[in-house]
Amino acid sequence: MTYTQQAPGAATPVLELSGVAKQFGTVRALSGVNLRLFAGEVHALMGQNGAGKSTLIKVLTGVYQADQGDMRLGGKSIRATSTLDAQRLGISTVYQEVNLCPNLSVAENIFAGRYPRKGLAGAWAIDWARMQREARALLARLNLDIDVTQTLASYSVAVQQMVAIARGLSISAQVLILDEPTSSLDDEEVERLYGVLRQLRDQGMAILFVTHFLDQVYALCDRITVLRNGELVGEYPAAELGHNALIAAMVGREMVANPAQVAGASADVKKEQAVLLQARGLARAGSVKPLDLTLHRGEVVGLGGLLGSGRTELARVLFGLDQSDAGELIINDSPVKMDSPAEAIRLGLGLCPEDRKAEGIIGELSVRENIALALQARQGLWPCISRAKQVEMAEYYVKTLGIKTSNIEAPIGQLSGGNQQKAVLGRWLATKPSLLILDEPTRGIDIAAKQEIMNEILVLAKEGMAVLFISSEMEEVVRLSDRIVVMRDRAKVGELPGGTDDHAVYAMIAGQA
Amino acid sequence: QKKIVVGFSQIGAESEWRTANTNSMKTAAAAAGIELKFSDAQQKQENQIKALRSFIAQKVDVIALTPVVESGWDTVLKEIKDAKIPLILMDRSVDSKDTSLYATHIGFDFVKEGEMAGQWLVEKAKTMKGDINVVELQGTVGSAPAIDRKKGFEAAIKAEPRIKIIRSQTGDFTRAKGKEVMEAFLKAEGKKINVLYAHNDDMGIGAIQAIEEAGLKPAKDILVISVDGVKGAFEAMIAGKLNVTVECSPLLGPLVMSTAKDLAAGKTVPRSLIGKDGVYPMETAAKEFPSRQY
Amino acid sequence: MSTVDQSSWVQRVQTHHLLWPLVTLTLILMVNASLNPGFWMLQWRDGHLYGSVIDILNRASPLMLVALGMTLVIATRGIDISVGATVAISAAVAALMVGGKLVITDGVAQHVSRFPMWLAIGCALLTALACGLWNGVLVAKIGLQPIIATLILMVAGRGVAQLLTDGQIVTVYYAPYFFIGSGYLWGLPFALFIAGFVYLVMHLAVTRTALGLFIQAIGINPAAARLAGVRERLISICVYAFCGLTAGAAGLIISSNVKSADGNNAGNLLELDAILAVTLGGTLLTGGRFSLAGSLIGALIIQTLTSTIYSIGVPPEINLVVKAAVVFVVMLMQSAEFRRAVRGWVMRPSAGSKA
Amino acid sequence: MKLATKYIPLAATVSLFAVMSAFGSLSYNGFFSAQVFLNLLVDNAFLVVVAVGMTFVILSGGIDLSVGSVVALSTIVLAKLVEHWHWHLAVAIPLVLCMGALFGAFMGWLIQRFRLQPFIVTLAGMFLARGLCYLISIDSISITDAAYTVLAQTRIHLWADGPMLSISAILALVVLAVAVFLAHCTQFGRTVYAIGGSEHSAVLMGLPVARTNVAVYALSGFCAALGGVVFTFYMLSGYGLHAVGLELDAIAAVVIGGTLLSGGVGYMLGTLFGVLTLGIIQTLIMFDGSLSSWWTRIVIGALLFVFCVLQRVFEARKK
Ligand SMILES: Nc1ncnc2c1ncn2[C@@H]1O[C@H](COP(=O)(O)OP(=O)(O)OP(=O)(O)O)[C@@H](O)[C@H]1O
Ligand SMILES: Nc1ncnc2c1ncn2[C@@H]1O[C@H](COP(=O)(O)OP(=O)(O)OP(=O)(O)O)[C@@H](O)[C@H]1O
Ligand SMILES: [Mg+2]
Ligand SMILES: [Mg+2]
Repeated sequence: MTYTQQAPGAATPVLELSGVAKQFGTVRALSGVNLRLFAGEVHALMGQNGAGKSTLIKVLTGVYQADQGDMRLGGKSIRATSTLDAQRLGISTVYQEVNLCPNLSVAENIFAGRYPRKGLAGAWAIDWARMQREARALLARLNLDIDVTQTLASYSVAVQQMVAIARGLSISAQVLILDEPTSSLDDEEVERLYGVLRQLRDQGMAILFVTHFLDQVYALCDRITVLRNGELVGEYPAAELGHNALIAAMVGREMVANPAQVAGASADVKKEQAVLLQARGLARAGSVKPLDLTLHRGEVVGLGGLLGSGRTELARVLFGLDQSDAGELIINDSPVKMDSPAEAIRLGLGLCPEDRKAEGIIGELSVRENIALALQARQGLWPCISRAKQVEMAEYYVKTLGIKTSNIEAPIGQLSGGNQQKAVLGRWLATKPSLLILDEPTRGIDIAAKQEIMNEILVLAKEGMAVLFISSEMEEVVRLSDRIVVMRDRAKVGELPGGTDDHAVYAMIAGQA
Repeated sequence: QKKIVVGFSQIGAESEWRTANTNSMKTAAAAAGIELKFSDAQQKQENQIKALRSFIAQKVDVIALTPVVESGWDTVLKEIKDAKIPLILMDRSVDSKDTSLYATHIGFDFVKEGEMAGQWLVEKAKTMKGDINVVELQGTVGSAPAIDRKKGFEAAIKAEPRIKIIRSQTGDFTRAKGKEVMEAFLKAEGKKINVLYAHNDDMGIGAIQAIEEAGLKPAKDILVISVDGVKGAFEAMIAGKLNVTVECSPLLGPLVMSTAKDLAAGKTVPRSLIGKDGVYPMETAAKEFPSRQY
Repeated sequence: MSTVDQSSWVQRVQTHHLLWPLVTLTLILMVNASLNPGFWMLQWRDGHLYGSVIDILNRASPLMLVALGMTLVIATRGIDISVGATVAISAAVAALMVGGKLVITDGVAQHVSRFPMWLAIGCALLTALACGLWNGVLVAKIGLQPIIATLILMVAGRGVAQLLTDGQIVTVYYAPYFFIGSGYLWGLPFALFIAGFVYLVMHLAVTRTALGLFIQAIGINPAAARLAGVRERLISICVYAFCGLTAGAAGLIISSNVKSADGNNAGNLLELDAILAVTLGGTLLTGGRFSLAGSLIGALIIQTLTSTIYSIGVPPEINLVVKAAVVFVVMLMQSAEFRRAVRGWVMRPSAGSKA
Repeated sequence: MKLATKYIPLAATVSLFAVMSAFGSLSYNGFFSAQVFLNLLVDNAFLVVVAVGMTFVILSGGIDLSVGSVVALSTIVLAKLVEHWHWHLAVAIPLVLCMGALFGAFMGWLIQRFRLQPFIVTLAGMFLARGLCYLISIDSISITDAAYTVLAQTRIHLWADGPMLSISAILALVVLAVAVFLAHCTQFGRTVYAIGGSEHSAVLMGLPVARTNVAVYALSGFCAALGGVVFTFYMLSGYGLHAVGLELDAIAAVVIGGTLLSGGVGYMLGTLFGVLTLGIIQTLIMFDGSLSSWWTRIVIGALLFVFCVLQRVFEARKK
């Protein structure tokens, strides 16, 4: 493997890791990894799902203790034994998944551990007013204007992710680490974040950045370190590593990044297909305004909209997680009362939720059990899917979706983020639903896997499954959908045919504003 | 004329003896035309203190108290005295130095019960040969009857050096525990055991079952002594399974009510009134049984 | 080849979730046996086995039953502190309905019950089931926190039991009823067979149906389980109801064993023992993974400990200190973190001496 | 007036308390007097103190079953020191408080260091403390020390000849005030909430989780010991059977006050009203005075039921 020695200028790295190794039981998550981070650069850490990126970051910040290796910060050897330690050393981290306290207010989550104090009432008392003021100011930098006194749990995952970023930014540090911070943000938010990151870089901060979006890497990063299977592939200047070369380095073989075929092409044929689901004036006070929606068999429908436009809420109402309080829902020509997810599943629906940590995975259960769960729930208590059948099912999806796990009996909570997402998806595909609602299904999934998943979905759609597709990547929505339903402020504002330009969607969102 | 109101703070309903005591108070009050404010403390002294305070707030005419322990009453009794409400102590007394805090004490002594049980055994020992090994089933650790019945018994058996307590364990005053502990005693000590002394009848009855299940004859192979004199104990004695029960009658209601009337009328009453108590050996059980009320 | 097999076998044993509970049980048994020479002695008496071990098994049966029911409740992230009260209620119902007296007809002594025994047992179990159902509805439908929902029944339940029995201890005189709690089958206590049967049924239910999977899913992540289509409320209610039922069965055993029902004292503090048994068996109180066999072992640990305290002549004043010390030791032994720390303490000095 | 959603459980508790008081005042003679309501505080001062400590533990997602036994242990140690060994109060009381805090810290350390379950650690702690009581003395010990008696029996009149409070009641209010400050205005308090919300996240956020966990149990032990001191003011005695089952009362008070047992959500003030609610249920039953022992239990259960269900309904409505 190539390891380029040249560094920007003659400067010594702020942070230098060499020969880091980490093993979990029999899983070798990292072995002999080197990393150099210089002041005033944005450095991308790339690799497929399960390559060891998050583990490397956790070793670096004291969540895990390295089995081997040496870490140097500003030339001095360090060994963080806790996250608190790492923070004290000047390393600020935003971990993958939202690792904040849902019961605390947004402002507190940002300042927890570093509260502004009021002088007089002892150096003890927290200055709440100042904290809220500063929190608002910080979020404003990211263009987020929300009530910072509300609990974090009352906001969507995207907002929570922004709050986590705001927390990371607010810690004045030498090194800032961001593990997939943009996975559920839309383009506009991402642009904002870049602005802030560039500013910090110019002030001399060293930034380590993990993402699966190649465009973002080239837009922002100066150098790239690539990991594969826990091993270092190489360190490259971003400018010198082409798109395809980067993918090759990550995947380990040549692969052409051909976007999945455009689905819209066959839209006309599908129009003929039978209507699967029809919503008339469906509404829920405070979350979805009355809306009509028709889904046909074999059709992929995208939901377009900005953050907080109510797409997740619509999905929840359709799936019976929240009850609608007006309008009607007709499935297969008969009106239904959707009062629980169990009922929805009985009717052949599936929902891959946005927040996989809170609503998706059952952390301590094995990959096998997680994949079998929904199908078993549809069958009821009995008959029980036989162990052999479960194993077969789990192995099938581990293979087709490329889930990287030591074995199918490993607890799903130990999988890397992207692999957890794939397993949850596998759970729903296993039920062979007639309508699958996907809320940010590609969150945190690497570029190679994304293609495979999309192809899998399109194959199923060809076989007659309807798909309702929600994603913060508008380009993805446009490319895959036969039809795009556009939402704004919790209401449907119109429909567009598939294959349209994403600008058309933005125009429709903005047009009637 | 206004009805006399008596506030009565009872310990709880932990045993049949206690329930009989409560019932006696209620029926006596009804018969005497007294309004009884009853409060059950569920075994907690703090609840009793709260009840006493609420009686003060309700301005009752007389207060009757069955204290769960002797100590710790000074503060609230002072408040009662300040409110000029006469107080009758029932069953157990309190250890206040200031005896003006209560008008009278109606009751008896757990120590005395233990002594009577011990004396019966000392008497009986004269007809027995060799060492006399006693196993003891104590009441709940730390509770007043458990401490005093043990104390009294131990004092009484000093008179006969052949009597030895070889095992002593708590049975929490319940049949189930009494049986369980006795089972363990029988396994550990086997045929060495000559006498069982149980701090109440329920544990005694449980232990009798254990003795039978071990293939021994209660009251013959192992003498059984217990305290309280509840119905079950009399049945066991009639069946020839229990040797003796020591009782102090729980039927104190009429005495308390007549005293209460006197106090409400401003009369002075004796400082101390003693309830009826007695020893009921097996032989008298059949005769006594029909006249038992509880 | 064989060495590979062996090492994997050793590893399987070392990581088995029942290892430490079993080690604990063995240790306590050994302590008991060394202080009490007759401990392992078994005699054949009156057509059944007789000895300390039999006593322990017999005494542990009600606790095992309750612990089994409690295991499922705890696995769903709940807790049921009303089991003691349920025991008292079921015992009271059974004892009142069986009642019984000795009648002599045509010179033949006969035990006569007030109601047929099966009806009495049925009613007692139904009442207990109703108690459990009540808890389940409060938790799953109304959404009260489990501890407070079951606290209501814990407080009121004993009152109900005493109300039924009018505050008296109801003695049962109907001999066939005694079989449940003190009868023997094939030389072993009948109560043990009840516990064994319930364990078997539950084991089949959680392994042969999807119940085990669903309960774990609910306990680990209720939101995700619900979203995956698990009917989490229904299952929670059933689990509480079942826990009530096992407590009811325990109530029958206890009342039959002492031939009476004591509304105030029957099953006192049983809830704590049951929860302790479940945790000693390796089930986490935070819900999720559970072990039925572990709970059985936990119950045996507790009963063996109790019986040890009685039979080795610990003075009653220090009963609790001994019990506390054992619980501390047991839980430390079961903590992987503690074992690691001990390994560290042992290794470090020796490594230091080498250097 | 619009009520922030987070205050709803608290508001529910407070208004239901008001309804119960109104009911009592209308139904029973002598109920509606300032002294009866102040007595709720006077009689339950120890419970307030203990429940405040318990609130911190529950907020952090743990539980402490040892508090009742620690109260008993404190009373008996105090009685022994003051009565039998004639120690001065000013030495004996701080010593007992230290003992409680150390006891709690020890349990907290076990829980934190060896990842043990709080439920069993504190259950063992409960056995241990109760057992130590019996080792010190089986019988109850009266406290007759003059200074002590004065402290215990001093009554502070709110106005001349008006209703009065005891020193303990005032102490309880002070403890509550300090706890409110601790919980809402200090790093420690907020860390407790954060741990209750998600311990894993709190660790990743770099909060001092280990230290706080131990401190929470130490605080609870301290409050329990202080509760024990207040208890001796109340009873003037030390006894191994004091405060049996107090832990359940404390947990019930905390939960009724709107704190979630799963941690992270709740208020100190709610705990005060939780205690007062339990107190008023008892007072209602005492004023009624016609219930038999078993009906007393059934009615307590029923009132608890009505209260909790109404609280739920109230919350559901407001949301
Ligand atoms: N606590 C753990 N126990 C066991 N295995 C673990 C644990 N944490 C991570 N692993 C394993 O280590 C490997 C690397 O995981 P890691 O989370 O670092 O991947 P990643 O590169 O961040 O992937 P993703 O892009 O999906 O986030 C995976 O195979 C994972 O299963
Ligand atoms: N940018 C924002 N500004 C203010 N509030 C927001 C914003 N984004 C989301 N929210 C809040 O989060 C809640 C949840 O939004 P929801 O999850 O329905 O959005 P969505 O359309 O699914 O968007 P996405 O899933 O892309 O985040 C909304 O009720 C809204 O109050
Ligand atoms: Mg990752
Ligand atoms: Mg969304």
